[in-house]
This record gives sequence, structure tokens and C-alpha cells, in this order.
Amino acid sequence: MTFITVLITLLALSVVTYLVSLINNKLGAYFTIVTSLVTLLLLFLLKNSIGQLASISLFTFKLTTVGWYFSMVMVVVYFTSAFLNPFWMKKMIYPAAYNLFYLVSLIGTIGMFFARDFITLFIFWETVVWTSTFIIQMGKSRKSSYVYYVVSAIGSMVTLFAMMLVYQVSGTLEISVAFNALTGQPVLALIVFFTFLLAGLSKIGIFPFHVWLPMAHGSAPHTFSPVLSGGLVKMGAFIAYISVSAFAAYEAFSSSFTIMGIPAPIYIIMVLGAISIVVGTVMAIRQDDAKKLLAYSSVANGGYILIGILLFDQLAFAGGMLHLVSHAIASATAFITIAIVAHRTGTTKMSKLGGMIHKMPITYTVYLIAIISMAGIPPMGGFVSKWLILQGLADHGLLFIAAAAFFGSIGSFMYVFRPLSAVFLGQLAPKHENVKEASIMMQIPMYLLTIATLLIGVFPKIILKVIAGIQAEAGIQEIVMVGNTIVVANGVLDTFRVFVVFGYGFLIALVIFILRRKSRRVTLMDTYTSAEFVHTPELLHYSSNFYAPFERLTKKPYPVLNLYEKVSIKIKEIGHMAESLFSSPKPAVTIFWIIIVFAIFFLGGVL
Amino acid sequence: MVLENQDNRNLWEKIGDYFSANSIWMKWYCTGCGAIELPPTMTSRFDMERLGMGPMATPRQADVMLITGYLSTKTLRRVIYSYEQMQDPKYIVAFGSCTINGGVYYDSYATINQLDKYIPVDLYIAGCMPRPEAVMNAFADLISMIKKGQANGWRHYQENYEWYKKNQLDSLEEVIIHDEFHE
Amino acid sequence: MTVMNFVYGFIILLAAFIFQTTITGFNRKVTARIQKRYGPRWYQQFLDIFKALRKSSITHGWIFDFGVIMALGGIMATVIFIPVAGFEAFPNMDNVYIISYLLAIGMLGMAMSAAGSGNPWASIGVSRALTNMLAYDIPLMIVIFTLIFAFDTASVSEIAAMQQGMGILGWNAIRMPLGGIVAFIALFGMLGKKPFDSFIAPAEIASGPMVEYGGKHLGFMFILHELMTFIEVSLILNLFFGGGSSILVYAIKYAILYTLVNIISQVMPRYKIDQAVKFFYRVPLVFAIIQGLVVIFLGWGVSVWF
Amino acid sequence: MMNSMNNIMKQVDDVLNVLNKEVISNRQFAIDINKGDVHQALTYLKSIGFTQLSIITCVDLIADNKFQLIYILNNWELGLFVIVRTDIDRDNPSYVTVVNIFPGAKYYEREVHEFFGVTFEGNDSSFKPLLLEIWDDIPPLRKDFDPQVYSDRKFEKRDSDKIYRSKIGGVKL
Amino acid sequence: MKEVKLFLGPQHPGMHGNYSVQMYVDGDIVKKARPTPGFLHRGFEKLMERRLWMGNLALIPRICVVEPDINEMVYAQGIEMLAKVEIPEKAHWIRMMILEMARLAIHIMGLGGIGGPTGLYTLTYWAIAQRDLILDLFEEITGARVYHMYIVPGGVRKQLPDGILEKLSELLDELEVKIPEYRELGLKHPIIHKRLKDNIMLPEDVVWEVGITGIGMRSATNKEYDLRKVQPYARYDQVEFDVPVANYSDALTRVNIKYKEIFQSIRILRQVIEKMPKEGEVRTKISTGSALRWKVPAGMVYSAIESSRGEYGYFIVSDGKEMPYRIAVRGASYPQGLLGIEKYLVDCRIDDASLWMDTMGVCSPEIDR
Repeated sequence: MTFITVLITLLALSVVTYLVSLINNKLGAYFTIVTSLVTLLLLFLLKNSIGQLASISLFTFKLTTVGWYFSMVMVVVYFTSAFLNPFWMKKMIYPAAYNLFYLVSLIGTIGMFFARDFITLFIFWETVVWTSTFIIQMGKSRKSSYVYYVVSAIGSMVTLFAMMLVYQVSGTLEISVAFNALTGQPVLALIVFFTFLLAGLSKIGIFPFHVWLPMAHGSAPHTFSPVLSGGLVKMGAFIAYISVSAFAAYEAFSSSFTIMGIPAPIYIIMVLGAISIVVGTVMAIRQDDAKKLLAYSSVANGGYILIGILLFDQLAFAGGMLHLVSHAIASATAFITIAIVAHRTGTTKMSKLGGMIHKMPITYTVYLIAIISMAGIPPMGGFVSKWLILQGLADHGLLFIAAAAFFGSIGSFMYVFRPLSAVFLGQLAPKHENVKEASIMMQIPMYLLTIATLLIGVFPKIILKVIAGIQAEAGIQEIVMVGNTIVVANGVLDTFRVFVVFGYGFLIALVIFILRRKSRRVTLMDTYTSAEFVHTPELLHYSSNFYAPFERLTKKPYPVLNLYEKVSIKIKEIGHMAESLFSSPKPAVTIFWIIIVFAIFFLGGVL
Repeated sequence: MVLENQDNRNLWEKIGDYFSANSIWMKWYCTGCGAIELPPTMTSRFDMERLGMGPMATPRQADVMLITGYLSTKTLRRVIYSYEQMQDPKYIVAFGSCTINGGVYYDSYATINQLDKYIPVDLYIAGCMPRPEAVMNAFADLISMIKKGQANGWRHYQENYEWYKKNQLDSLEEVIIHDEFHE
Repeated sequence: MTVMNFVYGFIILLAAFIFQTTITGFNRKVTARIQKRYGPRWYQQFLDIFKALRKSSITHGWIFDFGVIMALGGIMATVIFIPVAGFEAFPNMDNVYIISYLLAIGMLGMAMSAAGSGNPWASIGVSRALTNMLAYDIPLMIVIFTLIFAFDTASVSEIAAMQQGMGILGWNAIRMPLGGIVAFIALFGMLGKKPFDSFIAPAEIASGPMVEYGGKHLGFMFILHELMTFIEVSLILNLFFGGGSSILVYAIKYAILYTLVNIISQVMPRYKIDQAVKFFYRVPLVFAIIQGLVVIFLGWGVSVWF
Repeated sequence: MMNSMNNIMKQVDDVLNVLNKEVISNRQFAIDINKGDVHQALTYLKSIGFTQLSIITCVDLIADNKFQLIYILNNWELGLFVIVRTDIDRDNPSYVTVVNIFPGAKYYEREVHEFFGVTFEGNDSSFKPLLLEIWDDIPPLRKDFDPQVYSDRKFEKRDSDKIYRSKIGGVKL
Repeated sequence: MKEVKLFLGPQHPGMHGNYSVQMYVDGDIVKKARPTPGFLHRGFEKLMERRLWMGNLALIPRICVVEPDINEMVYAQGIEMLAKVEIPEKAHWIRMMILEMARLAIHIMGLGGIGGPTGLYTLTYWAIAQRDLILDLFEEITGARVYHMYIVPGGVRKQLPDGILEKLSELLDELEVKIPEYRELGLKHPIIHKRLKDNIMLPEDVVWEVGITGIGMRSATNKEYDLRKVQPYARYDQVEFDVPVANYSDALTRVNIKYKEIFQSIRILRQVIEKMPKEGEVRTKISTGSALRWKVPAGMVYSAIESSRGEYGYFIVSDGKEMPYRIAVRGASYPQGLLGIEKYLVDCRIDDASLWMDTMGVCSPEIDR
């Protein structure tokens, strides 16, 4: 089976889905599930034909391990999130269009990951940007989709510029070859490196391009947020990967100033990654909206992935690639659970929720496992990847970046706990007395993703084998696994054993617990209130400003946001000025301006 | 003096009572003026911790509740609520004459006269107010009572719950009041 | 991984519990003497724990129970990984990151169960505890990172072994004095000793996360606290104070370190939580970074002095 | 000291419509004021240095069927107390608040309302209970309220003739 | 923003005494505070109308538990003003001694009390054990540790025991050494400074608005507003002492003033020991016949003295019968404990709420009565 067949099949299926959706949108939504499942299966089959070249009209593709890896992550996220689509069809303004865009963006990502030349890469990239822009504005706010589009467009335009620059120098569009022409031209290489990376950075939401992410993720339709955060953000990681592998940044800058063995340009990008870890963490802690909180956590985790991939070595690279998967899964899970809570209660504001565990225990458990992974606590997937990154950083001695990584990883503990406590735990408000658990259909993706998280956490081998393949493809040292043990220069990790010992400890605790007298169940309101009486559950639910003292410490608005605001105000002002100049109520003024403009054109032509 | 000499406890209960006797945590609740003698009892001079006693912040953690003197009806509601939140086995030590028969406030419209109608009292300390020495002595008595399995107020409360509830409601009308009286 | 590993693990657990509880009891006596009083019996802490386990208890729903079990389970697993004077139940599992992140599962379980009680005081306590963790962990992790870089291993037992043989001069706390200071200060934060105990401050938030625990849950919390103390002191002891060449040396060093922390904490009032964060980010963080830079760029204190 | 007090008293007498004045000690005097003039009096006294309101209370003159409201002001500079008294009707006890002059009066008035049933217009919070909870009788500090009767009705008494033997612990008292 | 209702008290370790503050909290800032008094309400004012004039002596110390002697003094002084009784010279000095000892005891307890909310328990333990030595002296003088019933209308109940002045003098020597040690441990501790300094402010206009007296007033106004100076009672006009004042009232200033007042009390006590008449009666006979059946002349009086928390007063009305007609008690902490909490605990952090209660000097029994 060739890649082109797959692509055409999927396109055909998405058109079918659109047509079905026009007739019955709910059925169409089920079609999205089927189509993404088909995609998943087809992709899985494609694993055997890695190395295959394919082309259709001006698009050329190459099946690479890394492309396969990225697209698998993407499809898994799309597939699982698709299970939510049927439940949101009623709320959509254009359900049929939503279904179409959902699938087209999926195809776009796949095409992009397998692209062999710049044009293919760019066009498929743009497909994803456009479709997702349309989807985002079906959500809460239009403004966020503008911001999303503007940031994406700036990124892609600048990247396009870099591609053209490379084309001018090398005369070829093929990604793997074109960059070779840059050797020996350090200044040009520098320009290309930064401009090319820009699209990636803006997509993964690295500081200072992170502003769009919480806006878009926070206000996108609940069904699309998991895709955005779990999937689309990772497109940026792919660009980062190209910049270190095909572009061979380490060799290109080998003569430049190095910091701890890292060339300065790469180090700068890594520092940006580190900053986004800190900024993302601090901002996530401050949020009240659960979706925005998770979106900021995506910013922070994007920093980890970027740092890991940019280090491009045996350890941290594997960590970055693994983190891509574990974070994609964990954050998709978290967004899905929040989406389900929003579906049942109608809000994602944490201060308005509470006590959901008594109504949705399964959703709670799923969210719990997702955040354990997100916070990087064993025995879940997030721990392995963070461990690899931290070990890699220690190997290189990158102190400041490691400091940011530690901050992010302990800070993540704070922000992931916040929704846990405010949404699921605490007092149940009487108005939520009739909330029901997620339906079976919604539970399916949660189960799938949870099992995946656990599997990665306990048997990271499954993924690490593929990553070793990528590392082989990229020509760096492969990650070594002995049995279940990851063996690296400065440490070993046997996740299976950690899991077993944790289970052992848990068992001992459980036995002691069961041996003791059974506890009496009391209501939530029968609690310590300094012996005073209170009868309003909402008044006992501590959820808003959860980390008030910490929030106060980080209260000062950081300058970049201000800058953005100022720029946007200035642009608006210029726009108003132009408007006032040209659309004056007096026709004479308008005519005057038209004459001036014509005069300039005329003069320009003459001269 | 002792009414119940028969000891029905099994070995585990005896061991449990040994632990309970030697580690008594009191609830941090100054219900009345006798509480002014608690700081000296707790601190360096008399050092309650010698007996394994210490203050604890909340009713769930505490073993013993000290009713340090007179109880106004307003406090009694909190005391009952707070007592019911404590975990078994739990004990009550009542300080001073006010808890026994009302003391100097025998004709007050705000204070109750006889505490053991409302909650089971394991031990009374006479005096107004009991000196730290008396308090320490009472604690020692309480310890020996627990060791012998005689401090069974909590069991008595469970068994005669209706009787206690009736008395409480007679005097208080409502134990867990519902009007948010300050707002 | 044989049955013997699990048996050893259980032995370590039991020994750690008995040892630490005794030390705690001893320190309660020390505290009492500082406060000019006689103090409780040395085995008082055992009595307290068993008493708590003996009492009846209440539950606020399954998460209230599950959180406690998960916390104790996670902490027990961590204890099993701690190398004591070269003795390990599971060889090669004493990675610093595993220990410090597995410790977090205990915190998470506790936080979850506390918040699950629906009590606002508990939630405030949890929020403070997590903030406190963010405060002390960054400087400490940076110093530990420096150690890993310097010794090129993340294994606690190997780092401990490398400090032995030179007497006191071999200790990392002496070779890297700033790092040693940071670790010692961070130990206060880890143990929740004053001045960094605002998350259980009774006068402010009525003992914070513990408000709703009674009976066996409270007993679990106490056991958890003892084991957690064991982990934290052991970690610092192994990483910075040379571990121990034999169990006896280890125990003596351990007792001295813990008692020292306790004595100092008895004459400290407590910081508010944001003051604690400010403090940690002002002094220890700077120390940690300086120490890190010195080790990474100058290489001082790695093999021997300078 | 007596001089300054005499001066003050004279001033007060000149400005205010004082019904009756009484020297209690060399640092304390009392004036009786008409019901309508109290606000003026308090404002004036505050302006001449009686800046602190020590207490507002009430005396139940049941024989005259009156409540006497007492305002005690303190002059810290001179060390003088003045007691301002005014009579109000006992059957329909109602008065106007002085919170606008002395903000501290808020809770004193609330207490007077609770204990005597005097209502204070303009002080809405004064209608809420303060010290008592679920009170079901006439205000307790009125002279016609007998606490003994109330106590006998509400609270059980220990039978003091018998030697009490505790049913629970067996401790003899 | 969503608010959470927290209760500081009655059963809360941060609350000394049986008192409750309902706090509506957003994050960790108090947005609304409502004091809930009345847990210790015993109806004293009613009970006193039902007791004989002398019988009330058993009742009054119990109004304020931590500092009972002021009640006796203020009651005795009020009756003496009504009945126009002159009491012996020595009784004045003994009363002064008792009052200052009581002030010492409560200030030492307050100084140690700072250790409670800030977590410096060692200070609390030391200070309270120190206070116990003063209570021992009380016991020797009056026969009781806490409720002395020693100051009675007409003087004091009995003569001082022999050698008590020497013992007092020794105790003062010890205190002069020990109290600075507590200062070293507590008030000079940098962390205590961090927590108390520029925190829990009490501006001057708030003092006048709410009516706060005592240390709060003096620390904000920079004036010697102390009834011992302004309206000297007993023999305060014959001893030298300073009233510590300040014009910037944060928590630390107020605690420091408390610390300085301890030394002023010691100074007064030393003068008392020196100047007290060695011989003489301590009690005048106030009535013919049984003292219990004594009828105080009709009249009304407001008797006030300076307690450790400010102006403490009784308003006594007598109708010439065997029992008082009406007694109203002005608790010294009434203003700050009710209106002060309602208006100015707002915007305070929950970390500081307990410290607020402590340094403002809120004492529940005298508010509830």
C-alpha cells in the first residue's frame, strides 16, 4: 500500500463524512471517529513501508520513522478526541463544516510530517492552520481565532522566507538536501535557523509567542481543545526536529561560540524554552479557568519538549521525544475530562465547580492519572520522559535550564492539583446535585488514553524502541534498554520495578488499612468548622485564588504582554487615523487624498 | 466507690485502652474560665506532656474534651456538635462547680446547671477554678480509669442517645441552629 | 527481583519506622528540655501512633481513604529504595530523581485526601504545602543536579560511597560548603520544621491538611510523617554528609543531624508562606546557583578540594 | 482639676438645654438632657474634647415606667467623664441612633436592644441578636424578667439533697 | 470573586478564649469579618442585680478571667465613690501593688502569647512558667491563684503576710533578668520582625472612630492616654512612672510597648515596696451591722481604671437598697473586639488574623460578660 492511496482514501472519507454530516450531523460525527480509526490502522500498516518515496502532482513525500512517530501521536489524539464530537454537534453552528475541518486538519498534519520538500511541508502546514482557525472560532470567542491566525501566519510567512532563502542558495526544495548548501555560510545559516524555527516556536507556544495558546485553547470548542493541545502543538516540535536533524544545527554552528558544548544559537532557543517553562508554570498557577490552566501547562511542557529535542543526543532527545507522546496523551486526557465536566455542568471555571468526584468518579480517576503523568510522578508516562530530560541536562551541566526544568516540574504539581481540588474534590454545590457520570461513549477515549499513559509509564520500551529508530535515522547514539531498564551514562531506571515496588507499598498500606476498624461514612458538610454551624456547601469550598500568596508574589505583569498590548493599541490607532483620513464625511477631503495618492503613483511611475 | 467491677474487655481492648490511656490528646477548646489554668498545666511548670497529653487542634484528632467551666447555651450547642465530631473512644472532663450544679451562676438565664444531662461526663474536677495540681491529678485519675476500662461515657452516650437528645432539645430547642444569626 | 528483595524491603520499612519513631520520641524530650520541662516518655510517639490506629474513624468518601493509602503506599515504596549504609533492598534503584519524585506521590495522596474532605482549612493547608515545596525544592534540586554533574551518577548510594574514606573532609557539605548550607536549610523545609511549617500552623489554619483526620487516618498520617522524615533526612545525609560506612555510624549521624534540625527549629517562629518562598529564592537559591557554577565551570570540590 | 470641670460644666450649661446636672466626683458629672437634644449635646461635647464614647447603656426605671439611656463620654485631655442621661418611654422603647456621631456606638446600641428591647432608628444592625441565641422571652435585663424562673424552666437542676453517684464512671461527687 | 466562610473560633487554636470571628475569605484575604460574641455570656449584669453588694464580690472577678483584679478594684472604687468612704492609706498602696502585679502577669502572658500565633512555642512555655511565679505570690497574699477577691469596698480583705515584700522584690530582680531574655528570643528575632513589622496597622483615626483605648490608643496617638496618669486613682499620683507611647502603631510597636510597660510596672512595684506604710489598717469599717446587709446610698457613678487593655469601667446605679439597681460593665476590649473586627480585620490575611486578635488585645469574657 502506498502513501498516496492512504492520503486519497482519507480525503475521500472526509468528503463522505461531510456529505453525511449535511444530512445528519450526529452520524457525521460518528464518521469522524471511524475515519480517524481508519487513519490509525492505515498508518499502522504503513510502518512496514518506511523509506518509501511517493509523489502526487507537485507534492512529494518520504515515509520516515520520525514522520510516522509524529503522525501516530497526532492520529491517536484525533481518534480519541473524536469520541466527544457527537455530543457537541448540537452546540456547533456549522456541524458539517466542523467535521470536515476536523478530518482535513488531520490529513494536513499527516501530509506535513511525511513531506519531502518545502512546498509540501508549507502547504500542508497551512492547511492545518487554516482549518484549525475555522474550528477555533466556532468556540467561545472570535478574537482568539484572529490571534491564533495572526501568530501562525507570521510564523509561517517567516518560515516561508527561510525556505525561499535556502532554495535560492541550494537550488533544491528537498528538505534533507537543501540545507547542505548552507555549510560554510555561518551568517546565512544563522538567519535561516532562526527564521525557519520561528513557525515551530510559534506553534509550540514558546515564549514570547505563547500568548495565542491559552487564548485559542481556552476558547476553542471543548472537543477541539484536546486536539490543539495534545496534537497540533507538537507540529512545532517537528520543525524543531528538522532544524536539528536535516538542518544539522550542531554542525552548522560548530564554529560559533558554545556554552557548555551547546552552540550559542541553539542555546538561545533552549533558554527561550526554559523561559516558557517558567512563564507557563507561573501563569498556569494563576488561572481560574481549567482549560486555560491546562493550556498554559502546554506552554510549559512545550518548553521541555523543545529543550529535549534541541539537545539532540542520546538522552535528552529521547526524553523530549517521549515527552511529546506522554504529554500529548496526558494533556488530551485532561482536556477531555474537563470537556466532559463542562458538558455536564456547563462551565470550566474552577471557582464555580466542586465535589464532582461524588458524581463522576471515573472521570476523576482518569484525570488523576493524567495529572500524575503531567506532573512527572512515577509510575506514569510523564516521569520517564522528565527523568530522561533531567538526566540529559545533568549530563551536559546546563544549570540554568535545569533550574527552569525543576521549577516547571514542581510547579506543575501545583497547577495540576488545582483543578483536581477545585473541580473534583471539595464540597459539591447543590446545583450540581443531579450531574451524571460521563456516558459510555465518552468513557472509551478516557480508558484508552489512561491505559496508554500507564503503559508508557511502566513499559516505556514500547515507545523508546521507536525513538531509538529515530535516533538511528538521525545518526545519533541510540537509547539503550536492557530488559525493562533504561541504562544511561549517569543513571539507570527500571520503571517496571518502580511500579511493582509502589504496588508493594500500596498493598502493605491497604492491608493495614483494611485490618483496622471500618470507618463511618459522614457527609461532606459534617466537617471541622471550628465548632460553628454552616449550612451552605459553596461557602466551604475553597477554590478561587487557591495559591493566593504565590500569586501575589508573581503579580507584576510581565513586560512582554504589555508590549503586545501597546503594539495592538498603536496599530489600532494607525488604523483609526487612516480611516479618519479617508472616510471623512466631507467629499472634498476624500477627493484630495485620492488626488495625492494618484499623484504619488504617477510620480513614482515617471521617476 | 466503683460501681462496675466486672471487666468484660478482651485482650485487644485492654491493649487498646493501654494506648488510649497513655496518649491523651485534648481538644483545643477553652469553653470557660477554667481554661486560664490550662496554660500553666500545659507549659513548663506542670508539663502535661509528661502524662502523654497534648493539645490538638480539631475534634477529629482529639480524645478528651475539657469543659472548662460554665457553659452558656450558645456554647453548649457547639460543645455537643464538636463532641459528636470526636472519634471513639472519647472522654469528657468537666472543670469546676459550674458544670456540676451551676456554681455561682445557678440562677443565670444563659448558663446550664448540670452538664451530665446533655453530654456524658467521665470525670468532674471540683473547685472554682481547679488549680493546675488538681487538673493534673484529675488527668492521672482519668488515665487510671481508662486503663481499668471505666471511662465509658462515650458508650453511654451511644446507648442512651435518645435520652441525651431529649434533654438537649428541651433546654436548647435546636442544637444545630439553622439561622445565620449574624447575617 | 526475587522474594528476598521484598523481604529486605519490608525489613527496611520496619527498621526505618522503629528507628525514626524512636528518634522522634527522643527529640520530643529534647524539645521539652529546651522549653524547660520534663517531657514525655521516649516511646511516647509509638503510643500516639498506636492509639490513633486504635480509635474509630470517619470517612468523607472513597477518595479520603484512597488518598491516605496511596500516600502511605508511595512513601513506603520510597523508603524501600533508600540506601542505608550501602544496604539496598532493590539494587540500582536508588536514583535521586526516583526518590524525590516518588516522594511526591505521597504528597499528592495526602493533598488529595485532605482536599477530598471538603474542608477549607485543609485546602488552604494543601495550597501552602505545595507552595512550600516549590520554595525549598528548587535550590535543593539545583544542588543535587550539581552533584549529579560532578560525580556523573544519579545513584544515591554511589554518591554516598564517594564521600567516604576521607573522614569529614570528604563530605559534600564540606567540599561544597554553599551546597551543604542549602541542603541543610532545605531540610527544614522538607521536614516541615519551623520556620517553614506554615502549612500546618495550628494558630492560623488549625493544623491545615490534618484537620479532618482522626483514628486510623491520623495514625496513617503519623506513620507517613515518620517515614517521610526518614526519607528526607536519609537523602540529605547520604548526599551531603557522607552517608554511613556502617549501620551504626549511619544511625549516629542520622540522630545528630535530625536533633540539630529539631533544636534549631525550636527557637524559630514560622514564616508566612510567601515570606518562606521569598527567603528560599533570595538566599538558598543564590547559594545553590553559585555552587553550581563553581562546580561546573571551576570544578572545585569535585574530586577533592579545588 | 475641679476648676476645669466647673468650667466645662458651665460651658455645657450655657450651650445646652440641661434639665438637671449632678456632680458625682471631682472628675465626673452627669447631665440630664431632653430626649430630643441628645444628638446636639453629644455633638457639642465631642467638639469640646469628649472625643471618646465609653459606653452606652440603659437603666430600667420600672417604677417610673421609663428607660433611662446613659451615654458616658471620656475627655482624655482633661481626664473627665460626663454621663449624659435621657429618659424614653418604656412601653414603646425607641430612640434614634448616635452612630453618625460616634461610630463605636453601633454595638452598644445593638446590645441595649438585645437586653432592653430599645430599638434604635438608623442602626439596622441593632435589630440582630448579639450575645444571645434563640432567645424566647422578654429582654433579659428588664426588671420584670426573673432569671431564676427562666433557669428553672429551661435547665434541669441537680438534686442537691442526694449524694450524687455518677452513673457512668462511678466517681463520687 | 467567590468567597469562602472560615470560622476563627470558637474551637480554633488561633483563638484564645471562647470567641468566634466569621471570616469571609477570598484567597487568603479576609473580605468580610463578623464577630460572634456571646459564648461566655453568663448574664453578669442581671446576676449582680440579684446579689447583695458584698455578695457580688464573689461574682465580679469572673468577668475578666485573665485579669480579675481590675474588676475588684473598679467595683470597690465605684462603691466607695457612691458611699463616700475613705479607705486607709496602706490599702491604697496594697491595691496598687496587686493591680501592678496583675498587670505584670498579664503582660508577661501576652508577651509569651506572641509565640502562639507565630509558632515560637518556646517563648510561650518560658513566659507562662514565669507568670506562674507571680501567681504564687498572689496565692500567698490572697489565698488564691486566679480569683483573689482581695480588693473589697473599704480597703483590702486582709493584711499582707510577713516577708512578702522581700519575696516580691526578689521576684522583680529575677524578672528584670528574665524578661530581656524573652525579648532576645522573641521580639528581636528577625522572623518575628518580619511578621509583625508594618503589619496589622492601627491608624490614629481608627482609634478615635472605634474607641480603642489602652496600648492601641497610646501606640497610635503618641499621647500618654493612661487613666493612671490622666485620672490617677489609688496612689498612682505618688509614684513615678512613664507611659510608653508611639506614633506609629503596627503589631511590633504594640508588643514593644507591652514589653516596656512590664518594666514600668516593675518600677512602680519597687516604689510601692519602698513607699508603702509599714503599719496601719488595711480596711475601714464601711457599715454598722452586718456588711452583707449594707445599703449603699442611692446614686449613680461611673468608675473606671486602666486595665492592661485600656479603660475598664463599671457604671453603677444604686437605689439605696441591699442590692445594686443596675451595673453595666464596659469591657476594655469591647470596641476592638466588635466594631474593630468588623471594620478592620478586613483586608487582613488569614495568617495574621490570630495575631490581630492577639496584638489588639481582644479578651472574650469581658465582651460577653
